[in-house]
Amino acid sequence: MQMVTSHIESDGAETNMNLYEWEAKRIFADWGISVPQSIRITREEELSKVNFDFPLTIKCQVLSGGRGKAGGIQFAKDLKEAQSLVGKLMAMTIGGSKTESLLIEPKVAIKHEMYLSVTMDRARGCPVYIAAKEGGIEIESNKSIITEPIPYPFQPYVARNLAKKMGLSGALLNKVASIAERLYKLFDQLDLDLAEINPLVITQSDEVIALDGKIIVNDDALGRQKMFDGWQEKHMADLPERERKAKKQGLNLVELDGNIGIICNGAGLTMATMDMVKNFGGNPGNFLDAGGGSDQEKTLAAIELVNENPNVKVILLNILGGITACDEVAHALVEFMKKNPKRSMVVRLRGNNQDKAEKMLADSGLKLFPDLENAVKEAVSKSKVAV
Amino acid sequence: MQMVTSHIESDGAETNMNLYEWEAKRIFADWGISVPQSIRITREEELSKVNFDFPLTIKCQVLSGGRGKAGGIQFAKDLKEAQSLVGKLMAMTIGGSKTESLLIEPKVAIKHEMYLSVTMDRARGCPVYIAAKEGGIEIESNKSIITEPIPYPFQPYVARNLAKKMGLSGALLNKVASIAERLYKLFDQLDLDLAEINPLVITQSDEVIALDGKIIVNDDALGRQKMFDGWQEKHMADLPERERKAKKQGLNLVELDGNIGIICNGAGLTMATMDMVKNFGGNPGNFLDAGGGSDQEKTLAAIELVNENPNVKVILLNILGGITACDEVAHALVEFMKKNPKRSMVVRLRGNNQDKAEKMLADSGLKLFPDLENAVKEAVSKSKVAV
Amino acid sequence: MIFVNKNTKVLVQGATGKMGAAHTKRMIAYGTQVVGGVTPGKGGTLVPDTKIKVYDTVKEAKDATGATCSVLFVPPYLALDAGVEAIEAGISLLVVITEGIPPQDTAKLVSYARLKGIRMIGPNCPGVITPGETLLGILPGMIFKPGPVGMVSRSGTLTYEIALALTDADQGQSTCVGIGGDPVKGMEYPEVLTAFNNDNDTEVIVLIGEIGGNAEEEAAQFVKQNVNKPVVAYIAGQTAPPGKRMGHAGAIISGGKGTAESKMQAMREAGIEVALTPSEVAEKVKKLRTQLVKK
Amino acid sequence: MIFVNKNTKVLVQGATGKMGAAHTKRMIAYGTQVVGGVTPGKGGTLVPDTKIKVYDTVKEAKDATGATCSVLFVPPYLALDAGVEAIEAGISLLVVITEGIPPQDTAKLVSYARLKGIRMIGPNCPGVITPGETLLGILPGMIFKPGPVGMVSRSGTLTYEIALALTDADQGQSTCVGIGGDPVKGMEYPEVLTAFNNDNDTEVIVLIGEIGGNAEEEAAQFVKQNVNKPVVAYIAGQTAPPGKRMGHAGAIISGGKGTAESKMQAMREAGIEVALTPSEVAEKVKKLRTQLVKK
Repeated sequence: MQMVTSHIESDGAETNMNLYEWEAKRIFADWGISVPQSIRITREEELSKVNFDFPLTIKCQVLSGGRGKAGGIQFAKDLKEAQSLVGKLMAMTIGGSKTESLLIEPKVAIKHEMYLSVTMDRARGCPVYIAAKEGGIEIESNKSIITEPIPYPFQPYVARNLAKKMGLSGALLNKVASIAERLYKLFDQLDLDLAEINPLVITQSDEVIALDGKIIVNDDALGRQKMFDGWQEKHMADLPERERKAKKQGLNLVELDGNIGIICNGAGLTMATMDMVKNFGGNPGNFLDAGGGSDQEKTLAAIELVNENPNVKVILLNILGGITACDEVAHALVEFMKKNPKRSMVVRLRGNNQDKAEKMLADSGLKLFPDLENAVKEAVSKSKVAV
Repeated sequence: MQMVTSHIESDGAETNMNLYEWEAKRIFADWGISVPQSIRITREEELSKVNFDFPLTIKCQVLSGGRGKAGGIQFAKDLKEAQSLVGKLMAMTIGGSKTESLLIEPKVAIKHEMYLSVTMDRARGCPVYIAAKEGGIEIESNKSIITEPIPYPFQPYVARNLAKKMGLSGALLNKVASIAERLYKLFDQLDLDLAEINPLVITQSDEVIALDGKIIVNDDALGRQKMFDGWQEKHMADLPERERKAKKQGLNLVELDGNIGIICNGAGLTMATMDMVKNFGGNPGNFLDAGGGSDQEKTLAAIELVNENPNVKVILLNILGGITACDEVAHALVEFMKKNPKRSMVVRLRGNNQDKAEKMLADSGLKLFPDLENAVKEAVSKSKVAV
Repeated sequence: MIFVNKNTKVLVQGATGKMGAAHTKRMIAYGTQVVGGVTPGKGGTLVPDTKIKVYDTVKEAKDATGATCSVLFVPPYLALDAGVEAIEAGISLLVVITEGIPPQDTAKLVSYARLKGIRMIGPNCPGVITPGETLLGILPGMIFKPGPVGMVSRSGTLTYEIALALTDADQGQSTCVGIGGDPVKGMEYPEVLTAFNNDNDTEVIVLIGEIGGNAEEEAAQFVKQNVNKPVVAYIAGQTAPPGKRMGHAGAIISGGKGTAESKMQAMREAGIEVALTPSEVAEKVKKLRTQLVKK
Repeated sequence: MIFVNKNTKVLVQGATGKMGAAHTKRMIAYGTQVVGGVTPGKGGTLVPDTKIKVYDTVKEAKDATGATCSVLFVPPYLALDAGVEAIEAGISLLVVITEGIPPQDTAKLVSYARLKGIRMIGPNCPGVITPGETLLGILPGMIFKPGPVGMVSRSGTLTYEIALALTDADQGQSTCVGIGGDPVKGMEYPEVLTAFNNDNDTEVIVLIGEIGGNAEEEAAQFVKQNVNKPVVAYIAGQTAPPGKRMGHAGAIISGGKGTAESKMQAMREAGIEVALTPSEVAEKVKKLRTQLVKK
């Protein structure tokens, strides 16, 4: 049996809240989708809680993919073998993600593996089932893959149409349709970006169960999904420290390996500024979108975050004031420069209240660029000066 | 303050499951609609549980309307007064409905009374809000009454449009809209025929609360509304014994005061048969619709039920076999006549397997009428013969 | 004839259930072009005692057979789903026989049908028959015969009684539509009346109503304004007591409204002949047709 | 100009919130015919610092003012409800500025809009401006000027940057539509491209895209087949690392798909001029217009 760890990449997969397998399976069970019996442990002694038959499957609980290939899934034919595995597996870091715990299940006797997920289809503008009767291989390159858009309001026949399209029949068609119905309902009710069962297996006793599960919760919905209150912190454990900090402040930071810290308002403009820095021979040290309507406080927080990155030699602040007023940004700059008078900065300010901002910054020693290209060129040149 | 007991009559109000006020209010509270504090008691000693201020409102819990006018709602300014009322109220029977318990609440300081309900609009074919800004009077003759159809899928703006149409504004508009939103949701989720708040009051402290509530659950949905499992028996307490028995057997019996017991398959035909009996000078003793697809067992149960009614002198069985096969009916008849050879019966049988049925009944001594009018005339004439 | 004829291709949803299977056989015996059954998980089998193929989904069945109508025999709590499935698969006439569907589900199904402009008959109805051509539902075919009388009714067996009286009096029927006894339903009287009024095969219309609601009053108003063929009406429940539900969920006199008297009054005011017994319906139809011939 | 002009009557839903009020004032200052605000419970008041009446419901506001468009500034979890309210009240263009709407809600709102055939721009978008005529949303009006360049973009501030470059180069704009950065949205490129292609005031189209999804690839295909006006494209995120979400929920390179390179390639293959900087967009537009004059 080949364990499958690949999955459909959902939009925003890397920043929206990714759940551990054991959490996903608890949710599946709550919604009536069968999962194997299991216990979750972090220490060897807890193996005494195993109340099902050997052999066991022991799986590292990590947020990253590629677990199977990395050796994060092992089998134990008896207690002794299990004991010898616990410590090793708990110590593993897979794809930058530390093992949080181990999920222990009886090794399931598999007759057949399938794939089933619900995600949002950006092209169609609605949720979509993605499924394959033949699972067990890399799903993105799977030729038997089929999709079925899910209209609103939902009725269960859509799940039956899916099962039919998968090529199923008889009792199996009804079982898979029932699981697909539940999977959509939890996807919808819990505001998920992805609800994935891979593999969905038919056991030797003809049950259909979710052998592995992946759930990604949409961040924008966390304010109304009370069951996930307090979960976010824990699920950001694998993020670099400053990116985590940014997220908590509502800023969008992606750290890169260059030395020009880039702060803009608006994602498109931030990317465009990065692109220009690169085109003019510079090297972006980060992407930081301070958001469309960022005020003084948020702008200051953004500058300070980038300032903390030791690789950054020069900060390029590019604000085109639409919602963001230039004077709010100027306030933040004045405050920051008071504390960090030696920080090398290039500031491009244009738009709403540009005059006010210019006046406020007149004594700061900062040269203001109304034109983006000139600002970028200046930042690139400053980044190349030896400190 | 005038207590209001009238309500919108919903289709099937008298046979679908009508809840007690205290049950309706618990459901309202579960769905986030404010109701007064309360305790429910059946004995004087339980008054010690009152943990709110006097004066109290003490209300008989009955399934019928007209409670206020009948004296089933009383006020008590102190414990002594309350004690003297409990026994009296518990002994009351209102509109044929025995007092099941007493609901005790603090007497609410009312600023204004309104009316709000959700029911099914048969003409529009969808649920509808019925509301009035000025409640406190007989709602069916209320001129300020407005309606607002509820499209599917529901969005809360419909409740705001209702509140606006009621003439509300400011915070009150939002409060009533929020209650209306919850009321629709519980109406939909619990498969109700009626969810009614009468009166919906604005208190002196500007809260909006449900002071009285009426809920009718649709019988057809009881199989999927697990929260009502086992409730039906208790809520049929006010039905005459044989009607209750019929309901449990899936038969529809309405007892009348004549002496011709009428059993047909299909509601329309049963009514038409009743009408003909009356037109030809007879007097129907009951309406019993055995249903379109009734088999031997059900037909027998139907005949036996009517046979139990001491007022019935002759039973008129009118079966036009479409779904119902005549031979199934004949089986039931043979069985019944064995036990009750002297029962005066007129049988009209026509339709599917009529030949078979005729053969089976050849020896029974029963005369079979293929024509309805002749059968009715025979039954009327038999009903006038002195026993 | 309206809505259906001998070329109508019909699917039966729930064809493998006890009732669905029995009536599929009866429909086939009558001559109905039943081209497929639908039962999820039973695809590939045959409807018991027939040569009719069963499909797992309506989409598959429709693609394979070109059916345009579907008759629903599925259990009440599955009817909404099955009905929407048929509508979304492109069925243009839905006949819902199922009894006991919770009204919330019916209302949702009706909203889908209206949105897509689909004809939906029922629920809790006997179906529709064009005598000598086709039968969709559970009406007993043998009591009908072809002719010029259009019938529309909220009732089941009462309709059969009146059809029998008509047939016995040699007044055959163009089409008979049982719209069903539930308060919320897909098709109301006006849609059927309009179709009969435009139908060359229909000379006289028989409208069968019962107590409860005000559909008959509205139908009377509609006839007055839009129907130029003669109409004979029969209203059941003239002797029903108020406040009691008479079998049908819709048959109740509420707060003094929905009485047979009010309905008969409205009918008479609209120029409709009101009969008091099934046999009187046949007599009046016969008389009206004689008058038509004279004109 | 497309979609909106100086005669367009506009409602603002959420006009009494901080952002809604600020931008209502700015829209009025630009010349937009804002005819009413909508905030439940605030009916009868005025939008702060304006003479614009606030209504409790869209229905009331529409009946009173004859508005045909609505701009949404309501909080994210209320946007679905507010959007459907506008659609059901008969609004024909919905501009959803709100950021952070859960995708499930957006998908439902989009399904309503499609069902009713309503134009919906956004969510998470800057809105639409027809320079010199009207402004619906949060775009900074002062950087635009009237002219023959039609702009359509998934981005906000980047659009302003490019508008600025165009304006600085004396290449004014017919209309600029910001379709928003979320993966699920009401209006996609083709709808805007079609409108520009049919618009007499538009000579050249500027299409601004970014990494993530395949909307730009599809737009390129659409341009090739359906657009006969010259198009200049700019794609942001040429140096973005894979697997990281760049601000917008939609801006992520997933599994090697959605790269700027793939998009630029598709554009070039469709005969679209691809610019690498905002100022290059302006240069290319200028050059193309000179060529058009020569023809």
